Amino acid sequence: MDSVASLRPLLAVSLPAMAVLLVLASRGRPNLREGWTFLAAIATFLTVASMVPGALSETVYVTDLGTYATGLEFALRADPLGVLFGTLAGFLWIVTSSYSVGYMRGLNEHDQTRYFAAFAASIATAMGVAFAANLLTLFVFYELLSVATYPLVAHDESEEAIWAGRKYLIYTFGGGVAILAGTLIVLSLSGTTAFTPGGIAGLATSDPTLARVAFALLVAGFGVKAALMPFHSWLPDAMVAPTPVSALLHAVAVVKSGVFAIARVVLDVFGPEAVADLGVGIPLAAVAAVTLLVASVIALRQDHLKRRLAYSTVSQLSYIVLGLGLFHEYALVGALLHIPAHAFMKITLFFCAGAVHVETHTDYISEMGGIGRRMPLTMGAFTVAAAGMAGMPLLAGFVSKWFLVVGSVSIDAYAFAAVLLLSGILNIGYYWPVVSQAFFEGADPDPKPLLEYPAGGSPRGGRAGSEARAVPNGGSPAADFYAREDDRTDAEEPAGSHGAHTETGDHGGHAATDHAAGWERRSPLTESTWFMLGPIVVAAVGAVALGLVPDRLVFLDLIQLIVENAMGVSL
Amino acid sequence: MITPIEAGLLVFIVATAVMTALLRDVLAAIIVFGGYSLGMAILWIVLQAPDVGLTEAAVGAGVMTVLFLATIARTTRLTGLEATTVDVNLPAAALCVVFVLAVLTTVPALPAVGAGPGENPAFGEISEYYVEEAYDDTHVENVVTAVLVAYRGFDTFGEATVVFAAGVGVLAVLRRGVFE
Amino acid sequence: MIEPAVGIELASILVVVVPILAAVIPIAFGRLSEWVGVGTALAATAVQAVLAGVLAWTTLSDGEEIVTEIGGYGPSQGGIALVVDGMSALVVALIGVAGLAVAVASLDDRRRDTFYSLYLLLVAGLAGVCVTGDVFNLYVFLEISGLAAYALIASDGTGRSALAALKYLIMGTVGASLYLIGVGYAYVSTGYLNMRDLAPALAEAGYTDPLVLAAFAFVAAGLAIKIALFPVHTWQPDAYTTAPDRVTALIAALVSTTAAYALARLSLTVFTVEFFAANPVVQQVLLAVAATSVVAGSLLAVLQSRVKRMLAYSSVSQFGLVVVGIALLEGPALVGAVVHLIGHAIVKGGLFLGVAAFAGAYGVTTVEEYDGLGERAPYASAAFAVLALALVGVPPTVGFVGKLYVAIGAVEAGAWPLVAVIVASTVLTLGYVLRLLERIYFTDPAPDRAARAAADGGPGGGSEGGPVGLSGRPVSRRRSAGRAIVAVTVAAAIAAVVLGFAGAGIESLLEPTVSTLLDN
Amino acid sequence: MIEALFARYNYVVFALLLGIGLYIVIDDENLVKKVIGLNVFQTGIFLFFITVAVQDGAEPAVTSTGEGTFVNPLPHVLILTAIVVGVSLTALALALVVRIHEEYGSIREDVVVEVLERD
Repeated sequence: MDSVASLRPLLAVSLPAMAVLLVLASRGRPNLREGWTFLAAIATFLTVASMVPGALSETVYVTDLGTYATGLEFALRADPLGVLFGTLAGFLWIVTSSYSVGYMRGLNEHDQTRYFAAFAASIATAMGVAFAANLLTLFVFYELLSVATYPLVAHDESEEAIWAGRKYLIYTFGGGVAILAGTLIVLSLSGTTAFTPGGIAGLATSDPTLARVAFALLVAGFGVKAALMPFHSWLPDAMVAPTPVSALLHAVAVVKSGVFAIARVVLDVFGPEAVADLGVGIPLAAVAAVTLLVASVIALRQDHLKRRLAYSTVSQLSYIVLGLGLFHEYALVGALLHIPAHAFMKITLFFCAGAVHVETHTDYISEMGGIGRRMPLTMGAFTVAAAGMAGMPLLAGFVSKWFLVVGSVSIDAYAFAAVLLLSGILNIGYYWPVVSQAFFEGADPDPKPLLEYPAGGSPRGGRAGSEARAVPNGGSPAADFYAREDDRTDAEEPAGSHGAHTETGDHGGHAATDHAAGWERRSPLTESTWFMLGPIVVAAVGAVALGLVPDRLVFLDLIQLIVENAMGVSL
Repeated sequence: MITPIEAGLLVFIVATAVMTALLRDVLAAIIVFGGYSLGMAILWIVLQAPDVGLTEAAVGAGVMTVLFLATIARTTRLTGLEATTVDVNLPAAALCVVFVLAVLTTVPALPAVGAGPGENPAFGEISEYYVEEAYDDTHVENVVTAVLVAYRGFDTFGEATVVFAAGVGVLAVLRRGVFE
Repeated sequence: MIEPAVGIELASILVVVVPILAAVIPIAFGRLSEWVGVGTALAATAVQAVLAGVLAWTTLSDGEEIVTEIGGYGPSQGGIALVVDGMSALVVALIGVAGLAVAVASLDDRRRDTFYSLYLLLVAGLAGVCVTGDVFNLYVFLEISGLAAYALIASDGTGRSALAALKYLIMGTVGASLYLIGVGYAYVSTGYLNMRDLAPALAEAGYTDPLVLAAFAFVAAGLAIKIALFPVHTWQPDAYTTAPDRVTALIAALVSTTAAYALARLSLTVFTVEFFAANPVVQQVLLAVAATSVVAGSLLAVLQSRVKRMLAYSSVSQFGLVVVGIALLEGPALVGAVVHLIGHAIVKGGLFLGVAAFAGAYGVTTVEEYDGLGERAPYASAAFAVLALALVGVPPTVGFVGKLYVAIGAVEAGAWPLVAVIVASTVLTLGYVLRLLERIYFTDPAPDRAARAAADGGPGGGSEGGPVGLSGRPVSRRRSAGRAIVAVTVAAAIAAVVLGFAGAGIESLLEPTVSTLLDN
Repeated sequence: MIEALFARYNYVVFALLLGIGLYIVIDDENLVKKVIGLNVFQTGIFLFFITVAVQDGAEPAVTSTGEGTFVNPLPHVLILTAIVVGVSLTALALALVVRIHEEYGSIREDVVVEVLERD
């Protein structure tokens, strides 16, 4: 591996950071503001992408920012693993930016400047997490990521959102405490925290008890963001955030940064071999396996679509952690491949959920009977992504799960293979009702009890409250402006749900009246704004492509390289 | 060894201190405290510290008592002296007794009263230097004065600053301008 | 030593004497113009800051101590020497800069002449504590700064502040007196008052000698009161809460800081590492008290509803961390203690200035009243938020660096329970800081939530702080904080972030000082 | 032990004065009495220093030659400074008491606190 001094890793972090300032500076001019976001997103992605060829040819770009403290450098380093995560986050930021515009304007949300600024800040810190060259730098960005995402979680400013934000910060900062302690132990054991493929020399030969404690602290700390049980409960609560946040951050950047950091700990701090020798890999995999199953079962019982997706995230992240705990190259490939695979699939699912929310103010699965008619493209994409989640062949989830199963069978860990298969069934169990509601049920005002419901059916009356929070304000100058902005889609739109909430001020019982009449049928081209449909299509196509031609996308090559470096084998 | 006059003064001092603590009436306590300060001043002189004794008499017994009386005059109606005592707060007293006992444990390690050089490290090279060189260095016979103004002049500058600070502080607290 | 005294040695005297002499000016000439007091305060603190900067630059760049013999009488002649090393230089520089900064922030808050005199006496006394090399002289400066602080706290004339000041005066005097007893014990067992002479003489007297132990116990107990460690912190919340807002900023930034510096100086220069090696119990007690402070201060802070009180209790906790760093007697931990001393001063001073700005502009003092400040005062709120995060120790702010170094020291000492307390202090601090941030940014000031959504919501409307954004709100809320105080608060926030990257730099600057302190 | 204490009688009184002073400071509700207690505490310390300076058969250090047996001048100097510091503190403390009285009409802490809590 050649190290080349380059400013590119720093650029990848500072571009979105600059976007924060530009976004703040252009508050009050929404189009300029969103322009900066797009510009920064594209520039960031290009910067990261420019490092891909280097990463594939074993060139590591390093930005050295000086020493933080003795033995603790402050440095950025674009190695294959970092580039993998950075490319993913960078690409999906572009997609999500577009989606955000559609979503935030569609709902006429308050404090949009703060939203876009915090979003850019989150990406900046996620890039920092991706390119951190050592545990301390990783910790610094990890903590900043917590801070940057907090305003997004609490964005709604409702009691519920503030509680979710509080819980989120306390959970992640609590995790930060464990990470700092673990980092200090690693430092005292080996004198450095710099990431080294195959593990930091000296750590494997040091006091095994302390090394195990350090591993446990680090994994527990990062496990908070990775939503490993029992540290997962912030994630479903954080779903109170706007959907683009859930999509990018709670499916890609934030939770993945936890998983990614665990990957760092396994691959570049301890090394897979030391993890196996210390006997901590299997317990880690076991925790992941339990999380995986329990979260899937809980997901079955969630009626709120975003919460169901959140528990699905908890479950799917554990696939990755499980693979990291198994000492086998295929398991590692599967784990790492599941990072982009899950990212594309889950972001599609969240985009769809958000689009449904914007267009119809429907959040609960039990209220979505026949919604496929209203939003055919959206729900179609949802179906594809859900199928991928369950591990249907030809879709992204299949490839990564296949590697994971092969990996666990290869080391005779049949129990884990069984868990993986069982979870596939559970995936079907919790996604099928959504698909079936969307396409095979009518908008029955008295919906049938769903599979996961407590006997007696849906407590429909109690749901009225959910519409209350989505009160956009019609009649304001802002709304007029919005209407002009979007008239290429809105012009053809018959006086329906979308028009209603931009042009009239009356939204009480909005969703309920629509339900009663049944969903109107829309063509894929008019079901929503292309600010949202575009991202949905792109993400869904990505999810399919990852399953169809995994070799053609850069991710698999990078992952093979990472695993070869870490395991010292050639695949 | 302890002289009768010293012993008498020490008993007087402790007795007046206890009375000060126990007297409920502030005016009475101030008057007893004035006596206490005067006793202290005499004790300093007996202990061969005339400079301190004079200062204590002027500042401790004099200025301080005046300050206390002036405060009382501004804040309480004078209704004549009362000799009632405060109720002793046992927990607080116990705490203080513990503190005294803790301090007493260090006392046997201190040099005996009156121990000279050799037994009392305080009579080290510095005090020797003062006594021997002060006149040559400063042409002041009173070594205490020499130390005060020359060797430790910075302390004395600090002391002046303390007085200044207190004066400004009093003006500030009582919300008086300097020339108002 | 007289010949080169015109050089850098003079600076260590002037850093104390200039503000003292300047303190006379407002009293003497205050009548001439209303600008005399402010002008003198600004000029004298500026001069002090420059002198302190020169001192810091000199000591830190060549690693040498600056020894100044006052009046030409050296320590061997029973004179008083001023000694400036890297640690004292940094704290003096902090005093100079913070003194100037708070003076600038108080420009719009005109006060009596006595106020400016006391202000200068306070910074002079604190600087004296830092530069002196004589344990009794330190007592004198401790009392100067104490007197000035007591009077400043009561300087706005409210009954509450007078009561708090008296309480502080009584406890502070007991603290200083205990320190004086400690000096007495050290003197009676050695015959010296000069710090450099005391160190070997105390070693000769024997570190386990009851008098030496008693000396340390009294000194440490006295300074613990001045630092406001738990459980002798009780004067501090009242004093901080009732003092005029900007005075609180100055006192919170500097007074406990200087006392903690004095504790470090006495512990390391006078009693030395060997004293603790001979008496491990002393070190353990010190660490235990400090660690208790960390936890207890945070827990008490969470319970407070007044912001100033909350931040006051937070200081109890933060100084616990500083004392942990001192008492660990490890290189990185001591660096951490110094960094945290300075970092905390900047952060807490800035936070109290933020509190002052908010209180001045909107009359808000409780956590509940901070609702929606983020929108009303975007710049001050942003600075406040950054400083609050620095207090938590979020990287890469200075709060994190100090904590990190102390934690590294604790790891090197193998003191795992302390490591746990130090790293956990993040979450403890978050407990109260988060309440503020939620109020400032995620709670609406007025019930008219819909109106605000219109103002900032969709495209076209969005402008925090713009004319549209303010519509529909009572006019009285349009008042904004003074420009100077907001500027200083923002500067503190920037400093807290910039210094966060300076950890390694400070460490290498302090390296010679720290190795001297820990090796002798 | 008793004998050792007896030979150090001044230091025993020093300890007692510290205790008495502390008791007044802690316990007495009268703010003026508290300040008096503070002074008792401080004079106890003065006694310590002055006793350190004592030497049997010595006289005050007034000399031009250094010949003879003298008490130690240094503690005297320190205590001269300390006395002035003490009176300065007392003056400020009493000013504060006057201020508190102006505001709350009492110099008793319990009464003042009651008034404060009533607000």
